[in-house]
Amino acid sequence: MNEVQAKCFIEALIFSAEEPLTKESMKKMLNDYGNFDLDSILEDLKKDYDDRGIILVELEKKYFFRTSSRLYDYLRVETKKTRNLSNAAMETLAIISYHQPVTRAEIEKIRGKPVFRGTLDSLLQLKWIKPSGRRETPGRPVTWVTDLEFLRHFGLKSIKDLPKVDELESIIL
Amino acid sequence: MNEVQAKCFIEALIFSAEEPLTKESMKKMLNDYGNFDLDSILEDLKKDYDDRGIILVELEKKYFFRTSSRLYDYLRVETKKTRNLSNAAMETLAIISYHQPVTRAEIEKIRGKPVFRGTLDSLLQLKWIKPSGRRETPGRPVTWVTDLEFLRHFGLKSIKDLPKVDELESIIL
Amino acid sequence: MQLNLNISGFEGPLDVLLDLSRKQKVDIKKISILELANQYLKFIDENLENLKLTADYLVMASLLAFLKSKLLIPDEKEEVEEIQEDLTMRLVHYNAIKKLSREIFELPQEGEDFFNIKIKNEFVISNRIVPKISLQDLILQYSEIFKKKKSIKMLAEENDLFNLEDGVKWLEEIYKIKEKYWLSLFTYLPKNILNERKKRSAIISLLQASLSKVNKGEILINQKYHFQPIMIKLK
Repeated sequence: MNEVQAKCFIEALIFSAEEPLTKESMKKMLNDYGNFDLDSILEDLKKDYDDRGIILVELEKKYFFRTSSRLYDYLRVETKKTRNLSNAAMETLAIISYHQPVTRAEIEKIRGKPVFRGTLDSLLQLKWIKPSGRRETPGRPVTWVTDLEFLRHFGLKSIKDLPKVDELESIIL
Repeated sequence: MNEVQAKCFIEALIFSAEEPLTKESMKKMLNDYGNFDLDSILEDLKKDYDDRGIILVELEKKYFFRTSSRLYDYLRVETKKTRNLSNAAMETLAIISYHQPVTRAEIEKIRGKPVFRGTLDSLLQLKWIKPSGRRETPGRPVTWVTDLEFLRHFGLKSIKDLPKVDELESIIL
Repeated sequence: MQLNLNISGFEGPLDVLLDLSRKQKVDIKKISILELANQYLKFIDENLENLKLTADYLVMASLLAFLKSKLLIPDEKEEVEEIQEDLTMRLVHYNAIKKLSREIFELPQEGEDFFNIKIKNEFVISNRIVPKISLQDLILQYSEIFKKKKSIKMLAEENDLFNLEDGVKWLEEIYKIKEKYWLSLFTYLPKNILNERKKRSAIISLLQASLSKVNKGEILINQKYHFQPIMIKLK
């Protein structure tokens, strides 16, 4: 395999992967065919797709292709897929995204209402949230954080790109 | 929408479509944004992807992207993880490789220790050994021989290339 | 003011309070908790029949009733200042979260505004675990076996001791006769062995054979306490 083939190989690999690929997994697959500079291949690919209809995205060190944000106005699908996400789930997601890592009890306190298992389950199913270690308080409750798919779904680069709500700035949990 | 955007739009459209797209359906969607020469856009795109990891394919008047045929040799990807082989497995493998075809009882006799099923299973899983007929003695025990993957892993052309023990000893000493 | 709110539209007591406080048309931080308490209690009263009125609504009601009673007496106002402040902050917080949740869902979304791209996967990706072992390791291992064997042979005076295979043979003979029963392992040692070393090797080979058969899942083995008979049974 030569340099050009290696680049094509990585390009095709990212395109056809089920999930965003990490550098490590790409490196492992590339290693069978020789020694290549994966970093420069990825940089090259990013540049190649800079001004196209699709872009190569790096998110939490994982790589995948998506349509370019320059096309937001044109690609908007008319039949808006209304997600069956309940208000409870939407609020829970907002709380987790802003206050992560956060325990269920803390979410309940903010909402003034119990958070049902089903609410967390629907967010878990979407891979928008995941459990993340335990809080070292009595009972060692699980804490929740947002997952990669959450950022990916809303086209965010990092959790810092979330909309800013001024009132939240003054609040400490 | 300008010419460049129109090309990006079509590119993204084909990429994100569930199924191969016909020219008609693309034209319909493009018409909303102006008058563009779809044929030349598609020709352009085809050329753009000529030497990449994926190519734009036209099949029965439908368009879609697929992995480039230049990669066919590399589509089989194996990720390897190394781990240590147990002593028992190494001994068993060594005995099989030098005494094949050999029964389990014979291996046990050479080792002076029982050979557990798990040991054989781990070697079987690696495709390093395989069963090969039965010994025509009471109980008709299965005999074991080395498999193709064994030769491949150790870079041997045939089992006859396995160095003799005394040969090796003289090399070491 | 006529309210007539229906409970089913709300996400909980804080949601009701937020809605009521909006009707005061002031910054949440400046709302009158007394007025809010009155309206909330009225709301609860109107919806008391409703099954959706869960405990959390009633807990809030009792808190507000308590606040109200204190706020009505000027001297006791200060006592509840902290609770009042805390409630206001909770409303501010919850209001902000609701705003955030709306704004999140106003962001461009995958499947609506942009698409993640995946073409048909033509790669066959397999995960293989490969042991770290070289040809040298293999051959050394093999020569190792014979080194060991040689030294063992030199130590053993005469190779007339019983081995694993003998033990297996005895076990198999026993079960030809009594296959359904729990049997005491060592009652089946061959009789009339005079040589003490040979006797010991018989015990070892029988025990070794039974353990190897247990490992293969062919028999069950059981010993209640130390020095109790070792019992075996065909599986």
